[in-house]
Amino acid sequence: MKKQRSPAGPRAKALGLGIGGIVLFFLIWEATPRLGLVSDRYLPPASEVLVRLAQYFTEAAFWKDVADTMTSWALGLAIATVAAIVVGLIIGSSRFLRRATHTTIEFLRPIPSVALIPLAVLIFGTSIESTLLLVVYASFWQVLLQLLYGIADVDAVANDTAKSYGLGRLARVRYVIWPTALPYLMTGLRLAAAVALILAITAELIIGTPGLGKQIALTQSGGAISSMYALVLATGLIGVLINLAARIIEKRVLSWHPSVRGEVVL
Amino acid sequence: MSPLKRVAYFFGLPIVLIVLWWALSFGSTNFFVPKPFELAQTLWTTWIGERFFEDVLPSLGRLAVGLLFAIGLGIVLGLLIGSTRWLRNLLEPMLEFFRAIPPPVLVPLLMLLIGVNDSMKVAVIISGAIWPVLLNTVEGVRAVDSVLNDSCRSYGIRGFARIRYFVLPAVTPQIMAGVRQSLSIGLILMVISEMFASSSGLGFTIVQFQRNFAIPEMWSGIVVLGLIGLGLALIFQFVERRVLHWYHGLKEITHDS
Amino acid sequence: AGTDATTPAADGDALTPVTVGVIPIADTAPLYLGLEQGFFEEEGLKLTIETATGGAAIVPAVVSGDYEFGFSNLISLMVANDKGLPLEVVSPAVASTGDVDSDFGAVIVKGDSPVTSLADLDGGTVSGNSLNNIVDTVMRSSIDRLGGDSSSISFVEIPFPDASAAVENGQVDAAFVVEPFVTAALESGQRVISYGYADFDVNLDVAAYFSSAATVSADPEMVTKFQAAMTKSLEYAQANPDAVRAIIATFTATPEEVLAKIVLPKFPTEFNVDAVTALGDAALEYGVVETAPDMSTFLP
Amino acid sequence: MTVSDTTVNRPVKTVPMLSVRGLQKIYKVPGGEVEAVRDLTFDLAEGELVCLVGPSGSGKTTLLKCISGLMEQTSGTVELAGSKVTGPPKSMAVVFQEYGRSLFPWMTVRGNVELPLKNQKVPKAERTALVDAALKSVGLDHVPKSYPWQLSGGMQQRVAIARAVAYRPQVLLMDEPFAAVDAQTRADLEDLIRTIWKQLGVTILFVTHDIDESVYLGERVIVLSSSPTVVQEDLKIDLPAERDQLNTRALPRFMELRSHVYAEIQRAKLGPVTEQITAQRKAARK
Amino acid sequence: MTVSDTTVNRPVKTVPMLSVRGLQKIYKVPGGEVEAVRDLTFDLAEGELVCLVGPSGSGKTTLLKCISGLMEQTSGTVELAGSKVTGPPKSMAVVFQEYGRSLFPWMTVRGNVELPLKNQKVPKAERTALVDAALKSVGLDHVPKSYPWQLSGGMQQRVAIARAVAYRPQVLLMDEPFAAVDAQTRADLEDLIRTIWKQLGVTILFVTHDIDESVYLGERVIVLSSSPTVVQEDLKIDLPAERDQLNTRALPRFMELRSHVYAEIQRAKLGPVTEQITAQRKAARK
Ligand SMILES: Nc1ncnc2c1ncn2[C@@H]1O[C@H](COP(=O)(O)OP(=O)(O)OP(=O)(O)O)[C@@H](O)[C@H]1O
Ligand SMILES: Nc1ncnc2c1ncn2[C@@H]1O[C@H](COP(=O)(O)OP(=O)(O)OP(=O)(O)O)[C@@H](O)[C@H]1O
Ligand SMILES: O=[N+]([O-])[O-]
Ligand SMILES: [Mg+2]
Ligand SMILES: [Mg+2]
Repeated sequence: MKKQRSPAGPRAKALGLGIGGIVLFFLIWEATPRLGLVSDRYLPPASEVLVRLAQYFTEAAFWKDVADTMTSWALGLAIATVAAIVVGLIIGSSRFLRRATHTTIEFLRPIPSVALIPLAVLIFGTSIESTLLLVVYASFWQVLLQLLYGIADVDAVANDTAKSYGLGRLARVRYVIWPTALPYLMTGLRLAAAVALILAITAELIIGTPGLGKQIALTQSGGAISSMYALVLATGLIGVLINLAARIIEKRVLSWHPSVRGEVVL
Repeated sequence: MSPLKRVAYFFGLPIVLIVLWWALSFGSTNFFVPKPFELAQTLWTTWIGERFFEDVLPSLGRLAVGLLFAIGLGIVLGLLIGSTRWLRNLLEPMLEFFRAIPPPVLVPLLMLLIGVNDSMKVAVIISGAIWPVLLNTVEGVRAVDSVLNDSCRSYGIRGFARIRYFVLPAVTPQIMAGVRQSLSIGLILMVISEMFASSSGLGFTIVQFQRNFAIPEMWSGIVVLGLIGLGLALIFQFVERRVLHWYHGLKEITHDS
Repeated sequence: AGTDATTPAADGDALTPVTVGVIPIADTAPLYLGLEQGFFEEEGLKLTIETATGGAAIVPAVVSGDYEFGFSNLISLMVANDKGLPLEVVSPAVASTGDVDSDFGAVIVKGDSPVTSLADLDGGTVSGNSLNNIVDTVMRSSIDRLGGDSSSISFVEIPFPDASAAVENGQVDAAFVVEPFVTAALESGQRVISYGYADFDVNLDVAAYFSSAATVSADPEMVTKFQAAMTKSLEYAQANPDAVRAIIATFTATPEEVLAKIVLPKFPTEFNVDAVTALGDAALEYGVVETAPDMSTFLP
Repeated sequence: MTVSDTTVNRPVKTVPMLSVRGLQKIYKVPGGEVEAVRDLTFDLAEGELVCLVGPSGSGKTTLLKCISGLMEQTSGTVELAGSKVTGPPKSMAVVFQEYGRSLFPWMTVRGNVELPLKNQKVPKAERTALVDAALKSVGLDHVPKSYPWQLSGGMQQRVAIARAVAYRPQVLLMDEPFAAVDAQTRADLEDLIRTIWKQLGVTILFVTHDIDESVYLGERVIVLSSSPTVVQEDLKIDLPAERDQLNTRALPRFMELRSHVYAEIQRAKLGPVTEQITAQRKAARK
Repeated sequence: MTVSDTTVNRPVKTVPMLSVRGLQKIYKVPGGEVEAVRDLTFDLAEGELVCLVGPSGSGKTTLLKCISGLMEQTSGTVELAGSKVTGPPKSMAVVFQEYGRSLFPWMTVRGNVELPLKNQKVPKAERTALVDAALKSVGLDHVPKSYPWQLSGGMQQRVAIARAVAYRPQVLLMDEPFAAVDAQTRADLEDLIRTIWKQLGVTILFVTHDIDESVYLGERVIVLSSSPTVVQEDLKIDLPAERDQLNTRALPRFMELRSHVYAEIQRAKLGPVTEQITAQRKAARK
């Protein structure tokens, strides 16, 4: 960030564009019911929903719901990520394990978390553990798979270098494999973060544990349509914020990576 | 690898797990907990026959269409967004917004906008399966090798040729990681799309079984999902081997540990 | 209200904790009222209400003993019974109003639809919130009774909140909805062609409270207490519609102005055995169950 | 502006093919700046073959990237045949120092060499002929179907050279193109470059570390100072146009020139002559 | 087995530090095989400094990878101090030809050099001293906090050299380690290698394309034939132990040796002498 840059720095410009994109989206949304493309009884105009959302922002109960949802999200994502990293590094650094686990992983991955709800409730009751099980199950695979691809991307010369200097398996994981896989992992984390949020809300919605999901279910069954869209909007906003946080982390941990270095520009 | 070894790798761990499961569920009388033998039987009686053609095949058809669109759109949008910074800045917040919306609340909206039909279900599949491809493509494009990029520029390789000969192949390893994720997510969303506004399909049937306490049948449906996932993974592996043979050659020289 | 000389000492230690899993809709208002009015404490129960969107979470929780009781529609309970799931019906919950011209569940059509009766739906598409369940069973039965052919109709699943839109967009010809969506549909100019439950039987029991066989045999006394408290609650609710409307506002998100207009169901204290038997027969006829439930064991 | 008496300052009558004026490049790095190139000014006439030598890290690669329009300079201008370079010009080819990373690993050797021609829509038959000739000239006609990662370092580098040669550019920039090949191959490739240069009249800017090579190949040798970089010397190589590995290298004049360049490089490395040169230049401008 | 009269066949009394016997390496490629190395046999005594030269693609890198245990040979054995090499030995360091890819882009220059020491649990203070000294010796003490991709090619290569030097291995394998540095730096680094060699008694196998360099540096020069590769010549360099850039290179014996190596390489490139050599060897065995 040197002075020579234009007064509106690139970061400000990026932010401006991002906000522009969102404004555009709201305009389209506003127009859709207003122009009668869809009845406003089923899709209220954006302005109405935004007003409702602003109202929510002043309610303590709403923030309690947000906190509940974010707790399941954060816990679930953390467990899934740690588990996936441990499993991924173990499987990824052994050809035998990679081959032996392939069938099982591919069989388990497409099983929808939602289908596991009865089992989860049976085992854990309707406590937070049930929600966590669903969140963890769904987001675990995203991180694991990305990590496995990341590990496969290790540069042969870099790996040889490490080996020739006597770096053992663990040291290679720490100093070579991990940094190489990190960009893939970050993508996995961003994928998993959204899936975890989706599952936290879906689980609340179906199991009925407190949180945004339960409120969405209530507003749906209560016919409070603008409230429902306001909550959906809140969910989307949380997604945007999570991504923002992920980008900031990425900037820090991947400062050396071409995608962040930004050498390649069009 | 010898065919025998291949078979051993393929079935080894699953067999171990099934035996373990059998042992653990041996004494159980719980209604909701499936048992391997019972399940295998149910699998056969439930899914072989009419139901295969009326529920499974149409679902697979929608899945195939959805996945093709998700992958195609994901790659095209990913290439565009990844290589154009202003476009990325413009769209990223919006895309992240949609990515965070749970399908169960997205479905009613799609129903409203598209209608109660196959297109809606395909749209649900696309709405979830596109993200891994899109994100991986965007990140891959952002990380292309700078020297290769310079080579292209200095030889005047631009526009479509640049995409075709440089960006796309360079990003393919990462796209493949995304596609592999998309396959299973697409399958999950196929189920979710059939939970609403539906009257047939694999997902619909599984949910029906669940609601009607046909628990072994429900588990057998989940096994079918797993098997389809496995099938997709095998097809995928076959394609990946061909598309990425250069990459495996490049990387596996020393990966034999 | 409702304190009674025989009330056991209201000291917390003596109370037996019970958890009931319900769907947060108007139908379960008596339970909330009973809690508010202290009917459960009077019986020595410390009531906790847990909510879920459907049976997917409630039934396993009751089976595992996590919840003592649950709320479910009667067809689901018949299906469970049919499948050998060890559930027992313990108390009525909600029933049709007894008025064929005003009920809490209705089949709606578009304002300008030529359809005026269930019998006109032949060959059309009709939605219900869940197929092979109570909603389509009563509709099929009424259609066939009125001379239509229910087998010519394709039923699709659309959740109640989204059904009115599907009707309006012409995606379905008719939809079964419950309150508050009946009121909302009428206000938006849609028409009711049948009050589905009442049309089947004016006094049809729609849902019930249930427990697991294990819970019932382990603590029959607690079940009896729950039944007694439920009876008080249902009676109270039936007698105080304004209190019902007021309490619904506390556990649903239905806007107050809508709540003032919705049709409330009936909260019976006894099952209408004839209606339930008819429902069981209909379930058998339309293949929802393989054997009709035996009322002497199915109902408490 | 002259530093030594052998330095030339040839009056350029026509528009020079390549003209670099006051070029400066500052890299922005977190927590500071690196001035890689301070102030470079020189011209290449059409059809000239100029070698560029300079200490490691003196900014030769940086300079080439700016000339080829791949990187924006901080100040100064680069002109190609009279018009400003803002992006990579079509008529220019670059052989990169990081040859390993400049080849497409998903394409065969042939595919790599053919790609720029295909992109230029050169007809199939002509393309095949050009590619075959280029591969043969670098001694790689036996591996057209191999992938770059199946080749040795020197072979990879030769593929990159073949690609540039087959492209037939007007201006050819080469960044230490022979660093990874053996002495004999190097000699052959040097002669190849001179042959192509004479036959096609291409303008060549050739970065090398090998002093003998710079003298043997070039018509001029530009010596860069160490970073931050200025032109330390611009030396005319007054050797006969017909050169050969044995006789030319044995000429006394060759020895003189190589000693001179060697001394200059040593001087460049030892201390920053920058201030001194800048002062001189300033004085000259006044 | 001797090809020329200057070739030596020194009787090795003690167990050699490095012993390569009948090494063959065949790469499997889709649709065939590439025999990169056919049959290599030679020894390095403890503390020897041997240079390896050979045409581009003759299998030098392949050989080094087999010796360092990074790649399995197809047949033959490699022994280090009498025991078979099956994986990378701890006491060996390698400087790779692809220096750019052998540096970790996520670590600073200092981090890269320090990593192997850290991994060996060298105490902090000693480590710092070793790293500082190594960076200073390659002339990079001013950029410890830079990342490899912020450095010029030659600087990157010197980081890789510094890493090997700081590691203080018993055996050092270097694959064209000076390919990307300028003449002056190259001379300095050559002297650095000889100094380290003498001070630490390390055994060095040094691959180079520069014939002068091989003669100047080595106590022996092994010339490889072109692929499929055998040892074409094993030449003792009988120059004085104390060498310096000006005087040693001016010695008539130096000139003789370099001409000899040059001729050998040319011969290696021209035709496969393989058959001839194999025949000789077979005869010698009988
Ligand atoms: N991306 C970058 N960021 C920061 N500094 C850089 C970058 N690229 C190069 N430099 C610095 O610029 C200077 C010149 O680098 P350049 O690569 O142009 O040198 P060079 O003359 O090509 O050297 P060599 O002969 O070793 O290849 C060096 O000091 C280097 O550290
Ligand atoms: N991974 C590989 N797959 C197939 N062939 C290979 C592979 N690596 C090297 N080769 C072949 O083996 C031969 C020797 O390669 P190597 O890299 O060892 O040569 P080199 O002597 O180091 O050459 P240079 O001096 O050019 O670096 C070459 O013909 C090359 O094409
Ligand atoms: O796993 N999911 O149900 O999305
Ligand atoms: Mg350079
Ligand atoms: Mg090599």
